[in-house]
Amino acid sequence: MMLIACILIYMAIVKKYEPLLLLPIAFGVLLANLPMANLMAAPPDDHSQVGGLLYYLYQGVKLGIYPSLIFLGVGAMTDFGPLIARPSSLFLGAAAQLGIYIAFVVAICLGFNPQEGAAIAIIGGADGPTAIFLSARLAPELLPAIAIAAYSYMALIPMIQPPIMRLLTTKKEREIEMVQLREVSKLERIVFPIVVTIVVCMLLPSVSPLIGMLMLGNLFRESGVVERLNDTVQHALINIVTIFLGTTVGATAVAEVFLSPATIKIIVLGLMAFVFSTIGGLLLGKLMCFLSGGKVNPLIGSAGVSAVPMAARVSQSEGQKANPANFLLMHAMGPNVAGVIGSAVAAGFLLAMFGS
Amino acid sequence: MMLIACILIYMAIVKKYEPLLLLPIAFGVLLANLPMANLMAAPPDDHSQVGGLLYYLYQGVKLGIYPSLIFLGVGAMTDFGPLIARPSSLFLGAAAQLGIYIAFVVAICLGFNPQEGAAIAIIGGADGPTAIFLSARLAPELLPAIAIAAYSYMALIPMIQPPIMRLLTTKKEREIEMVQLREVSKLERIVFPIVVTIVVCMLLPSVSPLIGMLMLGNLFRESGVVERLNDTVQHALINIVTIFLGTTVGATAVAEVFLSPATIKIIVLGLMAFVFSTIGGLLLGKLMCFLSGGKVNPLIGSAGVSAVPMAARVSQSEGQKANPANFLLMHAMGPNVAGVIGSAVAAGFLLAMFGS
Amino acid sequence: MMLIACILIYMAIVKKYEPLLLLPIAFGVLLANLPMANLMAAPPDDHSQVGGLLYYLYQGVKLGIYPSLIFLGVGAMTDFGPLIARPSSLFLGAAAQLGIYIAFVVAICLGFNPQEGAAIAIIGGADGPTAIFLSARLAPELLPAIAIAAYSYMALIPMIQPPIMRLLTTKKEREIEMVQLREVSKLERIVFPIVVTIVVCMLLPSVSPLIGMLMLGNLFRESGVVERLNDTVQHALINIVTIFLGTTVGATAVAEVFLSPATIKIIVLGLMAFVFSTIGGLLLGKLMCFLSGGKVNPLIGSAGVSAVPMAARVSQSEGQKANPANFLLMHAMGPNVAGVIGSAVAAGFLLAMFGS
Amino acid sequence: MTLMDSLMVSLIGLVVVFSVLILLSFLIKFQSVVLGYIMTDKNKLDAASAKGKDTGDFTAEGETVVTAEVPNIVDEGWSTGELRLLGVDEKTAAMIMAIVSHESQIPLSELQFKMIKAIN
Amino acid sequence: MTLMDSLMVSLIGLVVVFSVLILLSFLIKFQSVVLGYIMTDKNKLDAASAKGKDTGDFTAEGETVVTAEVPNIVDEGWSTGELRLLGVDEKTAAMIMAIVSHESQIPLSELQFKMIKAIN
Amino acid sequence: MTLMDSLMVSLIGLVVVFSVLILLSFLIKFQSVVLGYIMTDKNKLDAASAKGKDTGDFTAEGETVVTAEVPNIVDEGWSTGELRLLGVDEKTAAMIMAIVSHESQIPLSELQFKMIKAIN
Ligand code: NA
Ligand code: NA
Ligand code: NA
Repeated sequence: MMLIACILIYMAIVKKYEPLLLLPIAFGVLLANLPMANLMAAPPDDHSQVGGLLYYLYQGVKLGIYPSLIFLGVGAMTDFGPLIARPSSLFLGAAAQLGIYIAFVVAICLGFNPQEGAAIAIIGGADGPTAIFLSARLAPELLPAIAIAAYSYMALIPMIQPPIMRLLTTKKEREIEMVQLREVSKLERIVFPIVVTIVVCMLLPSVSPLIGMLMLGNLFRESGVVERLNDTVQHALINIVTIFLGTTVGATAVAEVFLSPATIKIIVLGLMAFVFSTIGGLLLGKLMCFLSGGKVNPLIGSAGVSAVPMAARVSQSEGQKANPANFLLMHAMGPNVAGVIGSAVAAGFLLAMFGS
Repeated sequence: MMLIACILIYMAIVKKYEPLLLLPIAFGVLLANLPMANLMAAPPDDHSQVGGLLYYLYQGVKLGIYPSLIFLGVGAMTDFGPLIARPSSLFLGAAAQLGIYIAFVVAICLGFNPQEGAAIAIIGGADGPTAIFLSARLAPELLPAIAIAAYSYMALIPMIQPPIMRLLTTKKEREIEMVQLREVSKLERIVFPIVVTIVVCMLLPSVSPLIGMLMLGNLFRESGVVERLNDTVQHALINIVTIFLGTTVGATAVAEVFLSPATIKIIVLGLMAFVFSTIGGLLLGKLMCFLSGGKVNPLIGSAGVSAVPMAARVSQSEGQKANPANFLLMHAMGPNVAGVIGSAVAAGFLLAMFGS
Repeated sequence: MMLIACILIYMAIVKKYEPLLLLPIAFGVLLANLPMANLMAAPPDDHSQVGGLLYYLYQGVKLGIYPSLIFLGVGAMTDFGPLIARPSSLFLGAAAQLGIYIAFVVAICLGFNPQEGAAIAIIGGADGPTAIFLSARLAPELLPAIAIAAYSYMALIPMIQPPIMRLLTTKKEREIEMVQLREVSKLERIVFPIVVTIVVCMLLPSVSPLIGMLMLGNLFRESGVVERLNDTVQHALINIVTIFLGTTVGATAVAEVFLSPATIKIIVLGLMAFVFSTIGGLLLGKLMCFLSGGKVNPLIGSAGVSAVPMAARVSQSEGQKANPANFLLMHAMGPNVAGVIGSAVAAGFLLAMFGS
Repeated sequence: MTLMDSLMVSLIGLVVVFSVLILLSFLIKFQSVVLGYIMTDKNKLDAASAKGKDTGDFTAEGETVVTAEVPNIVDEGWSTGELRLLGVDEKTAAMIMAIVSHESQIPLSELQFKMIKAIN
Repeated sequence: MTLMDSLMVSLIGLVVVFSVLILLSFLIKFQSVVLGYIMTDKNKLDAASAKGKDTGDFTAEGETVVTAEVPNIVDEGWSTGELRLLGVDEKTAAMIMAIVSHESQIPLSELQFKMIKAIN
Repeated sequence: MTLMDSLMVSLIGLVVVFSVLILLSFLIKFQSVVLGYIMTDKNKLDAASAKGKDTGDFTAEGETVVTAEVPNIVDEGWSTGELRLLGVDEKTAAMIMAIVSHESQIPLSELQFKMIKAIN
């Protein structure tokens, strides 16, 4: 396990795979697997002795508090403007969850129980906090493998997506320039998080901690009247929570479970989920391209997997390779942030189906 | 309830009524009233399932931790210099608690029990954290209505106070210019929080979490040797706590209680409390004006309600309307910060009387 | 007790003895000894009433969370470069723990039980969080006296050490200029915290919360890929925890225990421990000077007590007094940071021996 | 769980995600149209918020202050480390730095000067 | 609770608040007088604290970046709120701001420009 | 616990501390030697990290200070890691650094010197 921790540290520092999460996770793996250190040990029932440091910090994961607070910060950092300007982005954000369902079916075939299958499948949502939130509830023993797979593949988006994008689209499609997005008024930006909160949380109550906090953070950002709070959730709060979340998620990796065939399967299923989510987004992108008479560049579809803002940058870069005058970044940001909502919705559905 | 949440959000963003608190409170109302989201649900007794996100965050309100930590930040932001320079400001800070007691009597007449009456009356203290601290202990079911009323009226101070000020004072009184305050030495500023802590907490032990933290924050500020801590309590810490406090206070608003006649009564009683606190401060201001032979401008009396620094600004602006050369701001800051201590003392008394 | 609190506040503000810790500690002493305020009161077993504010905040000390998080910040602030450049610094960091063991023997002779003796002895480690971590586990009733003694003597290092340094070294030794340290590569800096974590935590698992967090913080610093986290642990997080730690450690000071002969003994033993740790470092420094043929200035040995960076500055200043061209600061930083590891190791040993 | 069941779950899941997000997209369109009508309100809001930017009893933490310059020609200023002095001698510069430090109560060691320039 | 009781409670409450705050005001006056006598101590404290402002083994969070300028003559620049344009037209300025915003990945709303000036 | 026992504990404790720290010191030496061999890897790492400094999907807290300069000619200064010395010998530089550190009360380890240059 220590070797694995060192490999993860290497990936975080040298390869720069989402180091903000992977570095704490890796160190958590290291700490939890020091023999006899017992940093994850629960205290005895009579509390006559204290438990391990990471055990206490882990409660925030177990109770779902950390992922929600991370989403509070993510909401404050996210500009939903491009999504509001072109609401059809949401279709792409839905299609790019395809991998979740494909992975779920395959996971069931591979013998995982439904809870485990759902937790593994959510890797295809390409959204770290959502994946951690769901697996902490459905399959806590798989949590570290799922979190590591999710963050690693998110970092690998620039390697995973381009071949698929080139395979599924024609050069002509990739060359399409899109019309500039209209400007979005301040009022629309303010009303948006409130509408999303009400609609999504009423339809899928199980995911309301995530969506509620995401939209609260966004309201802090867009309201313009609580700069202090906006600044703190984007910095001090999200950073503190990230450290605690990462370290303790890593610390749940115990050798017996982590060094089992399940982890290999999770890695394979995770990749598959990413691939099919990308495909889902691209295919709907092609359909929208066709229906709109060539006004939509299908490359923005792959950004629907979320992995903000990496996937949108990949769309931009592929579009520019085909046509140097092509600036897809802002157009891809719409599906990109829609993908965050999409995976949260998918997680809410899975939690409603398989949660206790 | 969602409509109420939207109205509160409107008040916070468009009207800018204390948005730092009202916006989280409003969103908390929204979140807690999403059907089936159960964000405030307690876990089952055997902890076999996790509770709602806001339930866990609410513990900081229930245990009185958040209001105390807010006061830590408020203390670090407050300059007690004008109060030390003119200790008679404290008389005005005492008189401007009059509304608390008037509201208490009326609340009892309206059929509230003493605990509820005390919690409602404290709105007249014009001090948010104190009101939340007290009502979380005495009447938690009324907490959201009281918090919303307190913060709303604090934001409405520039509308509530001026007519009363003009009614109760003559133009000649309002024109009075006051002699400049003496400078306060660093040593006096450092000794002040220690003296206040010892005296107030010994006389009213029940309020020591609030006064103790307020004065610790002020000591951080005035000592000059712990700039790091001073900075953190004024920013990261108070902002994080404000978010948790606001959201969870709002989340205690359940329809059955909130949409009852009690809330209307609280709103009316709160306004009445504000009005009588203003009157109390002004009347003592007039008395001090008379006794001092016209050296004290009675307008600074209304600043004794606290609502720092809004009420002091109102005194300044009314004074300047009567006499453009009149600068009352610094003179009004003394009663203004005295009012914070005054409401805490009043809360301590009510808690000692009616606390379990 | 209030008088003691005021004296401590005086020491913190006027004398500037480690004010970041001593000021909160002093105020904690004040708050906890206000009659009837009951800020440290535990709630009744059925939780029908809330406990005192400081009782809740104290849980972070009791569970060992705060000292670990402080070490996370300390790790992010510490440059282990000089230690990596000259690993023999670690010998000095070991020798300068001598006072711990001398104090332990004397404490046993004075009638303390082994747990108490160990907690008192760790003052000689000249490291605040380590001392608090150990005494909270071994002898919580002595915690405030030990913490106050540790931080006070750390602040007094510039008075305690120089006479001993001049007594034990010749002017010729003090004049020795040391060869410049080699540059340390980024890779070495990154591998260092990982190696230390694995080695120390495997040999002394009981101290892994401290060493693990210290090294995680250092990895944040040296990795260069998580600047956000690095910044937050060095500022917002460590400051918040420092306030909670200081205030609640101070609040454990109850008159019956604190105003007993034990406190006097602790103060004397603490001073003795500091003196002998200094002597230990200096003597090994002299030996290394002799063995290296005069290449090592023995003055850097006293920096091995830790008390970063005060003790290293004392070495620098004494060296320069003997030889104005002598710049020992960087050379003394090696033993200085080695002393932090040294005291943590010593604490781990004592905890392994006497912990429950 | 059988393969059939899992396919069923997946299908329903996909339908749920699409339904919710399509519903959202219509609501956003609807919202944009409705809010477009309430232009007067919006303008009021914008004006109010513009005014409100600098109110508030708390000061905002950290703002990014950028001094952007259009370098028409390569500047001929004299440089000491990170500080450029243009048309100012060192003594004046030191004085200015001391004054700024004193006025702002920030120790010199924590101030970072980019450029001190005489304005003609 | 009867009206009478509540009036009683209110009266006592008012007396308590007044008593405590009047006591405090006298203590503060007393404190000021006593501390006034200990002037020597105070001066020592002030001196010590002045010296102490920049000590501390932690470095302060965030650095303040100050663009100090020596205004030899009153500048004749054109001002838009907090932004001064010297020798640059508004259009160029807008372009520069957009570029800086894009390059630094900081939204325009969070950037604060003090001055944009053509350097000749 | 008897005096004898306590002496025993102390002795063992001292041995433990020394053993662990001596072991560590050998491991560090060993690490340095091993890593010295893997120079190529190191260079790759340094390059990668240099490139990585400005990536990241979060914007850094605090302020982004950009000192843009037009390097007309390649500077001929002598470089030690991150510090460039121009016309100053190492000893003078060390002295300056010590003075700055002492004056500013900031430990040397936390100061970052970019360039020390003799001004003529
Ligand atoms: Na997604
Ligand atoms: Na008040
Ligand atoms: Na030590």
